[in-house]
Amino acid sequence: MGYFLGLIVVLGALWLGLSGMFKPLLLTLSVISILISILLAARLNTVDREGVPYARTPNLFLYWGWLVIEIFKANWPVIRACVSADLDINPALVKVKTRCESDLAKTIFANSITLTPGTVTVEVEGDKLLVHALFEESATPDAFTEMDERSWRAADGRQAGKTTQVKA
Amino acid sequence: MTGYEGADLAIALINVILLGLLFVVAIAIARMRSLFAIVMLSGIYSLISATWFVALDAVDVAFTEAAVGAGISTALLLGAMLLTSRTAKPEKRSTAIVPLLVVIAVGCMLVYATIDLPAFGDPDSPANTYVGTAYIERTPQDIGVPNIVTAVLASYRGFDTLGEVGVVFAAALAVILLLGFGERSLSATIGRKDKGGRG
Amino acid sequence: MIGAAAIALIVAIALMLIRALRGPTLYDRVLAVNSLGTKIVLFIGILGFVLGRPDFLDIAVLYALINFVSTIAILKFFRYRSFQVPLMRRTVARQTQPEGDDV
Amino acid sequence: MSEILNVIMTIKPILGALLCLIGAGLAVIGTVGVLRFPDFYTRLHAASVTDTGAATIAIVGMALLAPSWLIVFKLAAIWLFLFLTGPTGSHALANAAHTAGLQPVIGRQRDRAGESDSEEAS
Repeated sequence: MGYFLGLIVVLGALWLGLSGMFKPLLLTLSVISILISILLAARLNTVDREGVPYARTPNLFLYWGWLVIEIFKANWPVIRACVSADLDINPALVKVKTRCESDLAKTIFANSITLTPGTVTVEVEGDKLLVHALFEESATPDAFTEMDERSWRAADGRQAGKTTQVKA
Repeated sequence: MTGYEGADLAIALINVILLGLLFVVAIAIARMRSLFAIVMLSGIYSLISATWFVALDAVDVAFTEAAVGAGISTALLLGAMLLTSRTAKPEKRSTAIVPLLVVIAVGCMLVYATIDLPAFGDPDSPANTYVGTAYIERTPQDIGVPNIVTAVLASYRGFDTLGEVGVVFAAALAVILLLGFGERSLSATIGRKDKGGRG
Repeated sequence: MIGAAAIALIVAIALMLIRALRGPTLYDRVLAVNSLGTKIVLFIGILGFVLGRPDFLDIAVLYALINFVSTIAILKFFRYRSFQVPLMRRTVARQTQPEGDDV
Repeated sequence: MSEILNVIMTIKPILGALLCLIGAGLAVIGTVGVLRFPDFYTRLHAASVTDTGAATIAIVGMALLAPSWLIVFKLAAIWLFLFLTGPTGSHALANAAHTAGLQPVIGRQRDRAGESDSEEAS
């Protein structure tokens, strides 16, 4: 039930933010549209811990802040490679092992790797990720351990032992 | 210093460049043989033309173009590609003359028709004198919806819109049945795949 | 200055168009369409500020979403040659053999 | 106190426009990379510069220019959508190419810009 409440709050905030109107007629229409969205989400069975991860919002935001800084740091070498006179790149395929267990944590980790310029997750199989990197020297397995650790803490963290994972 | 000055020149330049891009994409679509590339390029075409609509202040048209042109029509064209081959037949140069003549004739007629259009922003034009002004004046009291286009479509011309929705629904149903997005296509594709898989 | 930003983005769009025209693989074309979509989202946002009417951002929001959906639809089509097969096949595979998910 | 506020208010639009310009410049650079890089996977990296760096900087610049909080919220929504959908899209792209058997170019690349080594995969 809490998940539904979280979804309603977020959808309502989204509606208000996009429209900025407070007339009674429009508010009624917004309530109807939110209810329809909730019904559809319930029918799709997406309202669960991983579909609505609001309980760990602070963790995720902390992780996100760290990730944005990391992305900006990783932008430099790619930009330099784009504009340098001779094409100085060294692409490689590497395998990365992750400690993330739940689908949410794995998704966050793989998406973080993809978001960081210079590395793209090509395939996810179990706890191994196939990563294509623009520079082989920057894609050693140690380079991903901090990101792995942080995404695990953001998504799984302390609750990993308590809740049983439902693999979709 | 709001950053808005010098906007006229920039907007004129933007309009010209966008039209030029549309021209390039249209020529490329006409010349290409790979159907997949053509589908991708038509998606790009509608993206750019929707951007151009935004530059022309026609925001509602841009909305429709973005949703229908870039979203649904790409999916429908890909679905249609499933049922045909992957490349178009090369045309003979002699037969290509006829469409060229048709296009030139229609273009001349359209240019001729624009001469009769009222000037841009003319207060005496039909769009600004008859029912349009009445809608703009009365919508806030009558209906209270901020978007006047919504008010016109859903309330003032409600029955008209109902009929349109019926027509569009029937058309969508027919297209889906023709392309076969349902279970029948499943057996058809699997059967075809077993015979000879394409890489 | 912001007009110059809009022009620069148009230049980027035009350059990306070259990649979409040249290919050579179909994935390059999908990549070009996707990246073009991102640039057009930014461009519509900046265009709103150039015109002095930032309310146009609604369209940019719509674009950001449609761009994603159409990319996924195209790729799904290319992986499975249909829009319907993956869901169906997975349920069939679940019923017959719990491990089998070879797609 | 109000003087500092004044200075901030005069600097804000200039800074915003400058950031928009920088973001647009990054987009051009990323596109140049997409044009120059030798194969599909490397082009994906160049495109991700646009998706992350250019988009973030340009959106921050637009937020500095925005006249109301509603606009800022919409910009934040766009940024969120781009950040959530961008990597999913590029991963789907890379995964589809990899599954179809498109081989990446591996190893150090020098002065091979003119050489295109891939053929139509359809």
